[in-house]
Amino acid sequence: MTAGEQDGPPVAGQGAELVRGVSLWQDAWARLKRNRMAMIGAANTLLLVFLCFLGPIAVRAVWGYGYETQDLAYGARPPNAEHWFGTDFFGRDLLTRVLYGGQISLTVGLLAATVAATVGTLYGAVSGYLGGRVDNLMMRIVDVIYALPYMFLVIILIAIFQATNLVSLFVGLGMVGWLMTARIVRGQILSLKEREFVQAARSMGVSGPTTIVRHLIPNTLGPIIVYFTLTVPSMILQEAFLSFLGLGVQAPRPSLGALINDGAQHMTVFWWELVFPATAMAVLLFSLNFVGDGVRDALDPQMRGRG
Amino acid sequence: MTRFIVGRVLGLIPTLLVIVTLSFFVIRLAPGSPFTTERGVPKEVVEELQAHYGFDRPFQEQLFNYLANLASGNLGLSTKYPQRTVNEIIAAGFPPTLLIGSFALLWALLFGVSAGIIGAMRQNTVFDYGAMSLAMVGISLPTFVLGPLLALVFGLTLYVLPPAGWGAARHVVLPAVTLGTVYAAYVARLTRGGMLEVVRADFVRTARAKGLSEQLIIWRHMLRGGLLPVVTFLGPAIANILVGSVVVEKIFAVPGIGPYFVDAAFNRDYFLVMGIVVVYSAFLLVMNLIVDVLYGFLDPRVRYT
Amino acid sequence: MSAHANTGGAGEPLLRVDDLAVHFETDEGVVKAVDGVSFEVQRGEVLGIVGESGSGKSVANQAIVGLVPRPPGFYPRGRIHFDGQQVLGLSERKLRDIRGNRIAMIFQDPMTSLNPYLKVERQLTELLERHRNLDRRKARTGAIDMLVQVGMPEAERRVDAYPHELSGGMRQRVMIAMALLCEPELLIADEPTTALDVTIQAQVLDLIRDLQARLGTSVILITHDLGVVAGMAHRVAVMYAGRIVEQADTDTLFAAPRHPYTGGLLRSVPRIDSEPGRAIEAIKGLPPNPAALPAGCFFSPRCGRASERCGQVYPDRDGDAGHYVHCHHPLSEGEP
Amino acid sequence: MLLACVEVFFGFACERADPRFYGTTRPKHGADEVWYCLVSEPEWLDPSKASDSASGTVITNVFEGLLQANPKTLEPVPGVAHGWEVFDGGRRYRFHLRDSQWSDGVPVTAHDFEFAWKRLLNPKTASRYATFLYPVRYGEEAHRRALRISGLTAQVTEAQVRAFVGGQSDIEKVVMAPEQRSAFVHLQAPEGQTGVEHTRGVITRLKGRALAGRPVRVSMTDVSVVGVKALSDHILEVTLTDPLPYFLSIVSFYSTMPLPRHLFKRLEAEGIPQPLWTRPEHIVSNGPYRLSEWAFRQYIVLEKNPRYWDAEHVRIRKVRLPMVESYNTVLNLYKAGELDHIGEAALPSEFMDHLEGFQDFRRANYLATYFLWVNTGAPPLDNPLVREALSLSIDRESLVKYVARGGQIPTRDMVPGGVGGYRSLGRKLFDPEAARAALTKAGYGPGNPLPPITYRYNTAEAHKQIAEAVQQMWKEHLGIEVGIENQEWKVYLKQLEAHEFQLARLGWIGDYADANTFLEILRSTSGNNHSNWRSPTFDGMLDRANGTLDRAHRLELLREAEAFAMQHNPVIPMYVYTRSELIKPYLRGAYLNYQTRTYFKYMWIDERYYDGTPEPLPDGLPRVPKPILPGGSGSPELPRAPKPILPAGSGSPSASGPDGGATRGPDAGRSSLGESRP
Repeated sequence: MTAGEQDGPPVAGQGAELVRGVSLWQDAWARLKRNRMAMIGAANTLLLVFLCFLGPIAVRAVWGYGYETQDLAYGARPPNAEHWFGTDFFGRDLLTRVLYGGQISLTVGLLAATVAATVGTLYGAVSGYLGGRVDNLMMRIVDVIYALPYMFLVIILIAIFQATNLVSLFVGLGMVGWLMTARIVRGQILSLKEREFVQAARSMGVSGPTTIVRHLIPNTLGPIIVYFTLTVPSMILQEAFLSFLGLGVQAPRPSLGALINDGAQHMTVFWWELVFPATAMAVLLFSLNFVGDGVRDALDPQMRGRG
Repeated sequence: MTRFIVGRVLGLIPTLLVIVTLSFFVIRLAPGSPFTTERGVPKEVVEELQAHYGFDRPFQEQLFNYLANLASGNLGLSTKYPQRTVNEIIAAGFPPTLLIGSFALLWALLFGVSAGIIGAMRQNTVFDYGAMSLAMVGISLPTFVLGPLLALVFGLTLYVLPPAGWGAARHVVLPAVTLGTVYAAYVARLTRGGMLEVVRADFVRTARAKGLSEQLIIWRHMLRGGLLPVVTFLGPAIANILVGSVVVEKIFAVPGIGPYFVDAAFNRDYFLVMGIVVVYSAFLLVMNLIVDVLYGFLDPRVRYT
Repeated sequence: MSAHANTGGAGEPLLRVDDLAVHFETDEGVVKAVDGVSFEVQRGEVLGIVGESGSGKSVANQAIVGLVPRPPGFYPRGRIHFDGQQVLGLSERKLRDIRGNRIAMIFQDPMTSLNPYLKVERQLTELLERHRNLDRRKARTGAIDMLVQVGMPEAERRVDAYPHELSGGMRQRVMIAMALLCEPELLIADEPTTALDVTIQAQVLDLIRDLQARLGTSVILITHDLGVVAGMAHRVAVMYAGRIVEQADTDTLFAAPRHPYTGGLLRSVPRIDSEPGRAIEAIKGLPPNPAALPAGCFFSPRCGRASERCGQVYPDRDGDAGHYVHCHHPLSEGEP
Repeated sequence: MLLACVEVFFGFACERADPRFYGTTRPKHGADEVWYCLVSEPEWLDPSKASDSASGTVITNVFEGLLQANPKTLEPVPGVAHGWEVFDGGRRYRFHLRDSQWSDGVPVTAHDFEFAWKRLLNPKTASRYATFLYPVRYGEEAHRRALRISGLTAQVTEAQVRAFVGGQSDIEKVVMAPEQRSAFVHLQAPEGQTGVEHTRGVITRLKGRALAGRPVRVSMTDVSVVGVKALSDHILEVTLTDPLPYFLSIVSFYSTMPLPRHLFKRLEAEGIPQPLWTRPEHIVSNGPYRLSEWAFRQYIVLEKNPRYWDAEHVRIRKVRLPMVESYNTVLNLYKAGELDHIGEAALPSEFMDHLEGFQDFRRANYLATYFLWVNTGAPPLDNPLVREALSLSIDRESLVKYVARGGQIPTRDMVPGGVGGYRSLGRKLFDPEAARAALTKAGYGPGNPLPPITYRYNTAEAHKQIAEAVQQMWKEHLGIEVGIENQEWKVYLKQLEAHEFQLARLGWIGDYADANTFLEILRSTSGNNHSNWRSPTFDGMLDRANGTLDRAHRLELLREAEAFAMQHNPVIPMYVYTRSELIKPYLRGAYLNYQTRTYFKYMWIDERYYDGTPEPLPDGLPRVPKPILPGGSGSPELPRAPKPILPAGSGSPSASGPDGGATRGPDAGRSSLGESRP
């Protein structure tokens, strides 16, 4: 932020915007590109995605073992030339496990956030579009779910699905995480639907669902994307939290959360089991959070600095 | 204002009713019974227990009985701790959780708000970057890493605080700090953001033009507006602190309500689960109400309708 | 305070700004928001400063009381003398004794310039508490008195209102009351009417004029609207892209503008006495990007009279202190 | 100091700790106190109702039964009963009670026992351990509320009874009781009806009908018929249906401890709900300690009971029992000196290598087997060869060495060796060749891969590790892919009961030191048998063994039964559990045994072991009471009794008894310090 706002000296953008007629998205992109931390975060995220998704494959191809390959007699060794991050209790290579865990965590984070965003967007859009009593009822439902202890919901969901696999995990997380998105989208839609272009579409006989999908949702995309990018890291943390309670991703698959939890339990005896996954998690969350902050600043200058 | 509060409190009742009915239904959906153990229990014993708790009745009747009991403040009997009523269990568990939660929140606010103000006032300086990096670390560090680390350092290496346990004031410190740090980080970011928004507001310029001291400007003119995002965050934060206490209470052996969130559901301790849902939801709804009132108190533009 | 008031136009001016420059450090380089501005305000005088938004007029005036945020702002050169005292570079503590006390400001948008979280009373009394050492009770009485003076209806009741409970006009009255509460020697009114309805604009201007006449306060009236200046100011300075391009007493300026920009501004004001059918002309083009000012005369890209020289050399000052202009091709009298 | 502490930031001890021990070596309390960790909040402190280990620990120290267990060997030794007689070939026991008092001064009598045992068997009590007293005559009938037909003549036959009831209900079994002129009929309730409802219905329908031409009375069996009776304040007589070799072990178990009848009466008179009787403000007990504080889910404090008959030998006056569930926290508390003794908490395998190095670490075998239930009901596991292949291809030695790491004993047998003198089968542990051969023989191989199998475990770190390792071994040795899946506990149990699994882990903890407790669960009628393997042959072998009085012969028969069952591999055993404990060097007299039975009354704090002591000394044998033959004074209505016959299940007569005082530990020379009491 420069001194350019209010009635101070004009900032380049103000005048330039009018001349070039830059669209919201191009402008946001330009703003994002200028945000150094966000760009570092994005580069870092890409690097991590690359490492986490290709690393385990490469390790298997070159050394012939995977995240699950045990060598019981070679259990729990500190970092050495052969195993850079050391091995865990079963003699599994910790580096491979951290990479694979990162892959799982990223997947869970992205998919859960996608579930949350999709459900939330549709729910919020329908509620906001229909308005009136239906809206009132639908928002009451959100309030009710919001007041329920979310742990309890996740546990029951997982128990009902009778399995703690990846799918039920991100469905469980996503189903609980959609509330905020629904509220935000509804608010946006409520104000948007009175605008001329929506009224015009309506008067031309465009159906409700089409109006929502073609006209309303694209115009709320900004806040949805902002919230989505901020949800991804929080979902990764939630998964870690569930792992602590033994409800996370199941062995032998590791998630970063599960690895950290194991590491925290054994930190007095096998320090490397905590240090490496925790660092990986911190770097991943750092990167994602910086990207999230950057996207928010770029897309929604009014929200700048929040959260 | 009073009418607003009374209205909102009355509005809580139907919400709570829906929550109770819904959870009553949902918990019964989960497979398994409270009376199964790895050691086979004679059928007769299970039948006797079912009758004792009224689980042999039709579902609607059970729900009705539960609601009737609830209206008179009776939360029923625990199946896991059969000598205790749910009321007793919650009465025993809620104070420690509340204590730790309050101190965690206090820590979060004290640390977060100070760090946020420093960050905003010294924007883009070493202080700002330092405070915000610290906040980022706080956000990225799961409590189940921080907790054992703190226990290791203060409990087992320096021997200055007990690594776990409950009963004395010194037992509160580590759990509260562990639990509060994440929120301190969020609060710091929110405060900084809120203050930054306010710091360039016209009315702050006005205050400067009045020749007021910087402290007075921060205290009287900026803090209220700058803290509004924090107040908005308080509702979800309180909810999360309550749930987050599961981890901290396990690590530090605090006899709070936290572990029940998980254990009671696992044990299919129906009435205990229900009791926790009811108390938690009611508490949360009331806290949200208080936050709303607080928000209105801080921002006079908000109307109570 | 009355000792300072209304000592006429002669002698040492109340405020003298010499070659003031205010620059900002930004991502895109140094922005010269104000670059070499000089003007004076005599006691009891009303000086109008006119310019488009972004011309540096507000920044220049905020510099007088040290309200320019530093960083990113800084002062590469210039002097500001207030009542004979150099205020540029004065310590923050000393500046605070002047602000709100001897120099007061009224800002453009009373909606945002009043603290929405505080009652009117608190926002007024804090001034008296700060500069007059009054206790809260006395301060309250003083605040109500001042509100009555600025024509606030039901001042006793309104003093306990929050800003959002007041109308736009009332809010600006509160702003004015706030500014005059400590009977300042200099009042800087920065676009005091821009955000108001037309009818209320007139009321507020009348109020400022009345109070100025009654209290003898010197006023700097900053506006983009020459119409506002017309009935109020004794003298007018026109700013463009951080510099004063023309300065003259009001009547002269209106009658015989010499800078093409001034001329353009005048033509863009609807006038009751304008010939029917004559279109209001807007100045074509946009103000320059202050981070990348054009070479030569900053106005040359938009100027119909610009020659090759205008794009190369910034014009020197032409004329005396009574009426001067920076232009290679000034308008002659009577030219449109 | 600070520097030193920073130096050991990741180390394990600060300067003040003796590196040979895990954490502090000086108690944070007085020399007459013990801080011991309870893993969880006790569910019940009511001996009739408790079933969890935390409750067991408290009850064992707060109450005392007819017999108690030797803390080291767990053999039954005298408790409230100072002696006992056996009649009718092991079908009738007469216990002679010593003069002792409840903590409120009221004498403990045989009536208190009769009351307690009948309460345990009362179905209204809903005790999980009621089955322990099923061997007592008509105990099962009373508890299961069998239909009782009384007023029968001696000539009435079982067939007539069956005919009488048969039209009204399916019959599970009939027990004739000629001495009661009764017959007990176990009915089978139809689907959707509880047993009580059904029995009630049958009673109404049978009312007034005649059996064999004579009117009979039909009712629901209650506890009044049960074969336990107080002959006087000092004599309790117990009649068993059949001789039971391990009956005295049952009598030393907490479920059979006496209850303060007088307190129950008083509470009823005062209108206080009966379940509250174990609260500190009400409870009356007869053990070495009494409950003084009970902070829900925080801690329990026990204080010495001055009215305990052997109070003069109880040295620890106060026992503090904090409840801590997370093992990391337990270890931390122990290290910081907030606990003196970790007994029940399962120490994690990852820490074993580390902990084993400390001198305050101890380990004992535990009466429990870790095994997999095999659902033999569905392919491919219905094929015994496949089961054999799976069982033989687990490298149990490695599993124990690298995964479980607690020094567990690898086994492929169900019954741990040495239990009550039992000689284990000693089946070959690991033979990948034979395993592959079996699989090939079963028709599976590269051409015909095994259909998918899932190994299920309940959500827990330790089980996950075992499952992962076994999964890997099967892949390596058999080349098969077995899926592993976890399930939270309640769902898991439900699926076990419903046979909705293929392979599922379980640990079975023996209730008493006899092979029967492990073989019982393989019976075709056992509710604990989760495989689909049901063999009447096996049931018959077990019955025959248990009907045999000769100890050696009985054990041999049991062994044959186990061999028969294990041939079919309805279970895949992995290892016998061990229990690892940490005990501060200054805490003495804490004995390791093969159950989690902890007696505080034998413990004491030895100040000479504070702060870096010389070699810690092993604990000697505890001094336990000897049985005294009932004398003329104690039982006026009885003739002088014969020498007590001690049944086989609890060890030989010479081993069961009075060796405490006679046997000296290695520290025999230091009489003031050692185990033997002054």
